[in-house]
Amino acid sequence: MIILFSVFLLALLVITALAIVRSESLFTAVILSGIFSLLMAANFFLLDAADVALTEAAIGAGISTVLFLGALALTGEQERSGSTSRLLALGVVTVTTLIVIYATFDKPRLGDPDAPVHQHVGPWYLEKTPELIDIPNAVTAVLASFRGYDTLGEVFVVFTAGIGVLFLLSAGIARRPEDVPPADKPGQGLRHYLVPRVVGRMLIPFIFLFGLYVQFHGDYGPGGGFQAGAIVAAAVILYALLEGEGEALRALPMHVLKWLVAGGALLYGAVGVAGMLLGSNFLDYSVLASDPIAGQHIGIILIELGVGITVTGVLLCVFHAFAARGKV
Amino acid sequence: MYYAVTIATLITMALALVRALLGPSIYDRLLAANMFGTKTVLLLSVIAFLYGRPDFLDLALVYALINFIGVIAVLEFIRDREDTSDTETRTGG
Amino acid sequence: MAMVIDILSWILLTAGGVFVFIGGLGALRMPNLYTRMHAASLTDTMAAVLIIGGIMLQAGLSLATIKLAAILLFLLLTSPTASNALASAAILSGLQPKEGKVEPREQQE
Amino acid sequence: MELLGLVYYWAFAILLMIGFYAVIAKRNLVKKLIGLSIFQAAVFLLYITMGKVEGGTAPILQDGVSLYSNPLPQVLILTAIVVGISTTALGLGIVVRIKEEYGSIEEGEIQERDRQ
Repeated sequence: MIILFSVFLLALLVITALAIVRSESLFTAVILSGIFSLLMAANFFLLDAADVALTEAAIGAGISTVLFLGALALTGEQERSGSTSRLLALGVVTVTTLIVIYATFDKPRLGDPDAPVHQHVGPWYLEKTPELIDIPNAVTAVLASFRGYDTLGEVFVVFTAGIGVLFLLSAGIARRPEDVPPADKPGQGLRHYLVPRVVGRMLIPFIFLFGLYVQFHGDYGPGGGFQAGAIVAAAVILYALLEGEGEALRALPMHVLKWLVAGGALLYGAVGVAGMLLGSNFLDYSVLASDPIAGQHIGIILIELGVGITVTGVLLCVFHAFAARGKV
Repeated sequence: MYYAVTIATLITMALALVRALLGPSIYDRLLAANMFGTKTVLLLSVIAFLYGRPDFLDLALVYALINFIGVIAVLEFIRDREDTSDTETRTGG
Repeated sequence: MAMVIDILSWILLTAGGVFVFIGGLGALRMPNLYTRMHAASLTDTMAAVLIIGGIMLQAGLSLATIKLAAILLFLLLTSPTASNALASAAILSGLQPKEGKVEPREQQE
Repeated sequence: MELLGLVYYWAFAILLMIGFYAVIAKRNLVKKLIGLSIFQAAVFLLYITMGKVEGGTAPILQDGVSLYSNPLPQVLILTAIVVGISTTALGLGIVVRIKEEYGSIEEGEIQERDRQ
């Protein structure tokens, strides 16, 4: 029965994707992308990937829409029609689709426990997680401890992307709270929508609280630094939307955000170096406490914190870079 | 019984998607997107119980909390756009 | 006792499913934005109350019930707010409910 | 019923190519980025599909459950989603700069300007 639900959701997903590509208005495409993300999260959830679905939810529900809209405000929202080599492109795409679909007939069936993917490392992680790390969430264990190097790399990619956006667009952002220009008119933010402002203000503390819950509950349930970073960033972005971007910059100024961006990545690296100084390998947390398992717990909490801080910082920096650019 | 609710929710999601595709105005699409969000929350809560893992309700909670941001962002964008087009007509005309 | 709770939760879930469906139908079939919004937002809140109420009865007293209560609370806060913001934005942009003229700028004051 | 197990892969193939079509055929740079994110989502779907185990449950260990889906693809995709949004933001930043320099984000017009 559940497989039928999945097929239905996949059909909706394909229809949405087609509509996104076909729509002339980029604005419509962005709204439909929001729906696409919701469908994607539902699919991930049906495929037992609760952590991934949570990440998609945290990113797709607000932040990606906000970023695309920020870019559209600066570039214009109407696509000019006319794609030159349309038939050629369609031909290439159709042929490739058919080839890929043909290839799928050799793939293992969905959920086949004997599939090659499930023969190597995966089962080992599941087996060793209770023994070596002793937290219920195997995804967090693999992410933070077994494959800590990978995650360190990803954090640095996020960091680099944030720095890149700041290089490209940061000219207009006020650096210190004193530099934030006063609201140029009383209608700044969503002031004339009274109801969303009141309700939004009420929600912001809960979103923060939930972000912290996701951050620190990541060992036991779905969650962790990546998701929590996105949720906290979403809370601040909501504040910026309701009260005006300047207010958000006054509350969390740019120089603090830059420290967050660098500080999170540094914290992650420092945990690794601490392991080395205590006489073990880089990113081996077992030596952080006298008991190896307690050491693992400390290490995971610290590096998840680093991830969360960097992700929050980068997403907010990017948001402010786009928002401030429009006012120059 | 969860199945019946899931099916109803899925069908409604399809109907909302049709509305989002038809438009005609941007507000219709936005209404459909918002509706889609609430339906997803319901779907995820029901499926969490269908799977017997109620600890995954966190996911529905995220959507319940931050789905709203998308709508607010789009409205803010529309308002900004109208403000600038107003100033353009005022200075230009 | 368990039987009564089961039946009660089934009734709630079925009613919720019906409301969800009616809302979807209304959002698709109604003639203009405001009537669509009426169908969608009214049934949205009702359906959420019924469905989540039904699941809460099944969950019994546990952490899940508290989370469900939180979900319900936030849905009941955000969903009507979004509808309200949407309707007011649509009015301000000059989209007419049905008949009679409202100057878009007059409304803003 | 046997073929139902392949539907996920087909959806992956179709989504991948829808995204690819947007990247190669559309001339608007923002639209290309949207296409790229659909492409990306398709790859995410493929990975997560491969991690699923029939009868298993999400890899959050629980007493009394012995069969779990593979956590490794989930870890890879979880980080890839956040990396994806950051790199998309970088791409959008570049598009905004192009708009400021060239006054357009349509590929043809940009090449026109370059030839002048």
